[in-house]
Amino acid sequence: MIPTGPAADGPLTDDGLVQLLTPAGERVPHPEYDAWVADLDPDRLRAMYRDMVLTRRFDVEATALQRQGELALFAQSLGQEAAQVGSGHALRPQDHVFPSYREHGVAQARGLEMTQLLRLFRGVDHGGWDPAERNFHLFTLVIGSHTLHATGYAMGVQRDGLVGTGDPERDAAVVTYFGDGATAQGDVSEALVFASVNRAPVVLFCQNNQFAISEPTTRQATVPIAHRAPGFGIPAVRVDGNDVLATYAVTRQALERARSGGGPTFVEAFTYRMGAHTTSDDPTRYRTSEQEEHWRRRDPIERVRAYLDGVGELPEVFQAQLASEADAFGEHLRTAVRGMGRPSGPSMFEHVYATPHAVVDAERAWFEQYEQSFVDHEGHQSGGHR
Amino acid sequence: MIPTGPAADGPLTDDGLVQLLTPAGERVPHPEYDAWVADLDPDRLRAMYRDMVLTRRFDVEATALQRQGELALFAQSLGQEAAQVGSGHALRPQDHVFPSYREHGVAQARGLEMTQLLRLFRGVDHGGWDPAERNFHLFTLVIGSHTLHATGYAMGVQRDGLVGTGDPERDAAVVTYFGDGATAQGDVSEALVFASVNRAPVVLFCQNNQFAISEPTTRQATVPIAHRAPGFGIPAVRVDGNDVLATYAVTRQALERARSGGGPTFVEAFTYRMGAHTTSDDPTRYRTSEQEEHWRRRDPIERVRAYLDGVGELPEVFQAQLASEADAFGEHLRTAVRGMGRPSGPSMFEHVYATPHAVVDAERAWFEQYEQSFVDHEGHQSGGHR
Amino acid sequence: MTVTSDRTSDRTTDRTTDLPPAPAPAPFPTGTQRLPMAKALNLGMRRALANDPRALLMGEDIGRLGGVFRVTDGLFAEFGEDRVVDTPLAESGIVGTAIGLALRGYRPVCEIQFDGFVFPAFDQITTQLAKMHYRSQGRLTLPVVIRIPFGGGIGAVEHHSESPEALFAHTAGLRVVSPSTPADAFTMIQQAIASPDPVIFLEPKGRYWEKGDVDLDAPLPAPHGGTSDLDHARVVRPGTDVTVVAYGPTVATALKAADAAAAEGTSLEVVDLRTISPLDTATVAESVRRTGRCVVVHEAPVLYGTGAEVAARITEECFYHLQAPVLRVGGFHTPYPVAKLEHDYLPSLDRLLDAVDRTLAF
Amino acid sequence: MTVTSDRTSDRTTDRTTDLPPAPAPAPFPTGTQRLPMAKALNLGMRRALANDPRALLMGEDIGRLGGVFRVTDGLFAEFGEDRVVDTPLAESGIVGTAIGLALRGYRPVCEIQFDGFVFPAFDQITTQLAKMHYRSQGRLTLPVVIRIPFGGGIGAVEHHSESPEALFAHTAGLRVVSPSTPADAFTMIQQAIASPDPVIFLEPKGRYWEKGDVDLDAPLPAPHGGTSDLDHARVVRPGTDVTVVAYGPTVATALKAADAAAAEGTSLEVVDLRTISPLDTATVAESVRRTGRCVVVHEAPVLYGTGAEVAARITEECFYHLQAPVLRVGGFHTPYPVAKLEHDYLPSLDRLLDAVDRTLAF
Ligand SMILES: Cc1ncc(C[n+]2csc(CCOP(=O)(O)OP(=O)(O)O)c2C)c(N)n1
Ligand SMILES: Cc1ncc(C[n+]2csc(CCOP(=O)(O)OP(=O)(O)O)c2C)c(N)n1
Ligand SMILES: [Mg+2]
Ligand SMILES: [Mg+2]
Repeated sequence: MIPTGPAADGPLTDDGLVQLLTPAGERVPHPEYDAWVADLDPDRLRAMYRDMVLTRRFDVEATALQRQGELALFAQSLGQEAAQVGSGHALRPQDHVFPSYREHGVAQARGLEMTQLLRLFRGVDHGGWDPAERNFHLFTLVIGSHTLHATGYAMGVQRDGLVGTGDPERDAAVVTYFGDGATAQGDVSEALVFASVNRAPVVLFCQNNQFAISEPTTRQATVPIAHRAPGFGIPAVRVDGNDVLATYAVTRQALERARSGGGPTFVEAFTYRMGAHTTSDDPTRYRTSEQEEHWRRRDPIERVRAYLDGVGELPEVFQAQLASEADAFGEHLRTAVRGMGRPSGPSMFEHVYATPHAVVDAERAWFEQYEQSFVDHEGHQSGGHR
Repeated sequence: MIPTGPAADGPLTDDGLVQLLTPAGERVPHPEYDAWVADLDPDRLRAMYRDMVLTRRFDVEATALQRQGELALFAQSLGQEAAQVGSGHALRPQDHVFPSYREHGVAQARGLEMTQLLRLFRGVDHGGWDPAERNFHLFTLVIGSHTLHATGYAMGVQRDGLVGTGDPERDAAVVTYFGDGATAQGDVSEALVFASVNRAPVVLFCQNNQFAISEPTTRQATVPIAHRAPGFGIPAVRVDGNDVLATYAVTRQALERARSGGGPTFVEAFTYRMGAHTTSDDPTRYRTSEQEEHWRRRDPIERVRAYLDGVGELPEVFQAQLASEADAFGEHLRTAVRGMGRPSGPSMFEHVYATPHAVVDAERAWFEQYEQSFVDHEGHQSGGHR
Repeated sequence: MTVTSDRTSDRTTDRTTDLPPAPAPAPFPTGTQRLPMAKALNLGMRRALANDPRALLMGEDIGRLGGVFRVTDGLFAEFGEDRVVDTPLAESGIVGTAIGLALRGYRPVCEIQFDGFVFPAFDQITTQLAKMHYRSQGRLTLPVVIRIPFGGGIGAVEHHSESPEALFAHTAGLRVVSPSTPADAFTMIQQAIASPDPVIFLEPKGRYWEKGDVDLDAPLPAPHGGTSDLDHARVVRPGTDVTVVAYGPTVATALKAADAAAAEGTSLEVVDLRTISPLDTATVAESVRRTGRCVVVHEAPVLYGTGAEVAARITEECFYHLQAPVLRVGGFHTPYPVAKLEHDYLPSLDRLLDAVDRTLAF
Repeated sequence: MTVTSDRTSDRTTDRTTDLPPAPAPAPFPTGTQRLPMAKALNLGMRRALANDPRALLMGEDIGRLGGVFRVTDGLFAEFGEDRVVDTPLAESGIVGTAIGLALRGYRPVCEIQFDGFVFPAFDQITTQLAKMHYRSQGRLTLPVVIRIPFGGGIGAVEHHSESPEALFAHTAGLRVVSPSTPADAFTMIQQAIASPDPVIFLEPKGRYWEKGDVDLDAPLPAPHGGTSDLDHARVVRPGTDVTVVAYGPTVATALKAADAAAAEGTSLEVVDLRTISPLDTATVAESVRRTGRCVVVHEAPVLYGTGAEVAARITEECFYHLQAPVLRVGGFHTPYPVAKLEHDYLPSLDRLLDAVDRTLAF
């Protein structure tokens, strides 16, 4: 008889969530995880707070840019900043991230030049940055696919002998982010199989933001998502995803297990998507304003702000500096996005293959000559129909 | 902290298997499952024994027919008769079976005309029987796919209002069979998701025969396969799959849960594939004869025979009758298979669609005229190259 | 060993939302109405759900949200969560369970949210849905419709603008169709649901909001048999100089090209293929035998695309009538490009006219 | 809440078998040897594994068993379980993790056990493997080979005899090739592994045991660039009357047809396509311009098959040279039939000659 834990309130229960900060910002002790935050100094905490604030600003600016027609679409991370920034700060430089498409907070924590994230949403790039620069892989839009890439990548890190060497500068881990909805996809389960069987150094980080577009997590599961992993031989932890300290702690532990050869860990960060799924979405069709209000009162940024303030570690000068930094960041984003020009037509034929491909070459040649025909004969009959 | 059970010896452990008969055929009590076999009378037990013996004969005959070139391929159920016949006997007539490709024992228990199973292996049919006749669906060769069909079918049974009515003649359940290897497929995990979320009346019956062709179950999982289901919100049970009584008991309980509206159950029947994967396989390349010998001593047929014999319920006349019935069955199989003629060429164009399709019709017309040309002009130049 | 589960949810329980009940549905409209294609599809499904209690819709976000394109808007409120089912986020699971439901006598209509997300279901579609009727010697029928909003032109991100029709049409056992007008959308979706065969139903999402007249009272033609069925192409504009073969989103392009060409004295005949499998070669060949010239236009990449089959077949049937090779206009052999370049990628009016010029000059 | 796991296994532990160690591998053979294609592929992979420490093989049953066709026989013993990896039974997982390994700098060679089982991996191949180089603006390369034993003629059950090449070739970003001889198999598998692009490598399983001479010492031509690369078709038998285009399993059929036709005074030129994407139209067109007639033969269904593209393109390029339409011979628009009927389904010598007769009589 193998119990799977206390009878829980379905997948939306807050049973058993690791929490280090209460919603009011009070620090509560935790026998297991206190150790993982013991060496966090105020500077580091403020750095997390800063990344959360800037991520929020990023969301606000990008949403505005979308409304102005500068972006085709945008997916906010609003409400998930603690889960993303907390886990992002637990990473070492040599670790690798395989994000989904909403992990702006992780990108910010990794130090990515954030304007690059917006190239995809502007429609000028399918990617937008060099994954090697910050070990931050491209966004993947096909739900769940990238969890297998992360697992395979982790198997590669393991093959490279960069797991369990004991050298903190060398041992590396991989983390992959996905949503509650994604857990229904076969690929995510296969990632659990491959990660388990290969003891891959990968952390499977599920942000349960309670929705897959309009569908609540109850359409994807009947028990907490984290329960799934142990059945694949992978330990799991549920954490309050609106608590940046707790998220940092559990991710740090999981990454350390991975780096030291202990294999994969599944993290479920229980949080709430405070905004719409994307700028195309209308959440009023499927959730109540009471629920939104309830979660607005559990804003992850407010929580860490209250904590830092409470312990006297949020001097006004820091706040002021951050405010102006955020303004400058906003300005920078707006300018950069407006300056992202349309790629040239023929560029669409580039990088289809790494080596020449006769059909691509022929089609490109045709296209260039066709384009040229409009330039050459301005009054050309076809040109007139444009 | 949610434990997932006692530290186990990986997926091949025999920890926690429900057992009612020891390998030597002694009846051992079980607090939970005794009740589920309490009403089994000797006649019923002998009927199970008979089905196991005939299934074994089926395997032996079909393998011989393959060696003689009468079948293109054959996949034995050898060693898995208890798991198959025990679970098959737990079914009611109105229940539905979605087998994989090795469930000859279930077919036998369902009363299928067994020669039909061999049409597929002879290469004269992709199916071979009417699934509606015995509620026994066609074999599915793409590993794991049919677990979703079974789940969807169960959702249909539920929609039809045939679950939880309390009428034992009406309430129906669905059972689907798959292997240990299949559990790695995304489709099987998706079946768990859909079954759980829809509380579908389906029993997911995994025969862990320790191998997926040459790969031991340790290549598919690191913990017992049954552990997987509770993480999807589905209760699971591990049973000694070489114990026909225990398999009957756990399946009966699971089916009853399904029929009464209690939702899905996952059964892992731990057993051993005593033969080769198929007649094309060579197990000496990947397992030891010691291991095979070990499991030969745990032959499921021998176990129930010893039990029945021990309790004096296997009269010689029954044994003699069964032996001659088996011989007649063998004769019937051989004759039937040898009489399975080649379908006509144009029949390959039948049933591609349920309604006429211009391309199929045109190709069929061409084919018939082309075939005819050989008949019309026997000395036709192309005909000569045949 | 028994492993118990702590499941407490039920499929009818949904504790996260407590939204007010939706208003009673408006009565089904009658007469001929000018409707966008999305609404025509909505009404077609609404009628099918009302008329056939075994029909049901399944997909991601098709319930309360009404689908990301709102094509199922209002149907959840009218028919309830058992007929308009929000599924888990797993396309293989959607199609796989739809197959099971069909085997049980239901007629599932699956919505795939975007073209690029049909691939996780590709195995179920190709190896199971397409082949089970054949495998069973006709004993099992699979009346499953897979609705896929397809094609580009909406400025979307990757995977949201693809045209995978050839990937389905190559597989026997599937019917592949695409409407180009609201009227056809209204009729064809009902025919697809009524068909005993699996139908891949490709909805030109870039045309969802273009309006057209729909006669809501016309009797529904049988799905198969007769010329208004799912199996026939249609000449949507007669002409004499060049036959232009189009379907789905490119029919409107072809019609505009015909206008433009007419202004310059060239008469284009436009054939709306409507069905990709079966391919109605007869209707196209009849046209090409008259015009002697043919251009095929689709959004999918030209290489190994639908147009190749049309060209090969028409050339075989009309060899002595052709004044020029059948030309093809379509997507390039690249992944669907970024939104800012899609109008260079898509077969435009100009590119179609360029091909018309080339075939005339041949 | 922490959920602990009771995992006790390790990926290097395998407690179910305790087989004696395999004998030391025989030295790599040299010189020109007469080998079956399966052995040529085996030696090609063996050489690649020996020369490139980043190459690894992954798949179901490829280790101790040596694959169900024994194509990887002995490689597990020689290179160990880290280079010849028995994976879980999950094709999407195989290709998905191979992508991850490739991103890390490895060169995974995935074996799909049979053609019909590639479909669970279709999503990873189509939406990820094919597009990641493009998505990353060339920053990421995906040197992944997907080996698929394909085609029929071996008397197998359902899903074991299919020819899905067109389903891959339609998608940009993939290269699709198929060898027809042991010599090409030996070279092309090494070129595929060396290629920086993803390669769908289709092995004509019905020809695995046919022998041919293989020069094991010849230097390996670069995978791309030059005429002995992965991108070029080859005239394998010169002729004057009709060009027969074939690849993989049908090349042998075409050569036999050429013999038979020669005996009757008709000279067939046989082009082995070798690569389906890219399609080497130049080589085919050059031939057709000389012969004026063309027949394409493949096992895959004709409808929307590879032959459609060859026909469309060749007709466009050689319009004024063609004496007859390009004819196609191939599988029918049915699921692959039962084994007892496969010889009616497959393009036989007779059906090919019938098409040759028809094109000559046109
Ligand atoms: C395979 C696939 N199917 C459908 C979609 C469309 N889609 C985009 S996001 C989304 C919901 C994802 O929910 P979840 O995994 O919880 O992530 P979240 O958006 O909440 O972060 C869906 C259905 C997709 N991108 N990929
Ligand atoms: C999708 C898919 N991949 C690969 C195969 C080839 N194959 C046939 S049986 C088999 C092993 C199945 O193992 P398991 O699920 O344990 O069932 P068993 O044969 O042991 O009953 C494999 C790999 C297949 N049939 N389908
Ligand atoms: Mg979510
Ligand atoms: Mg097995």
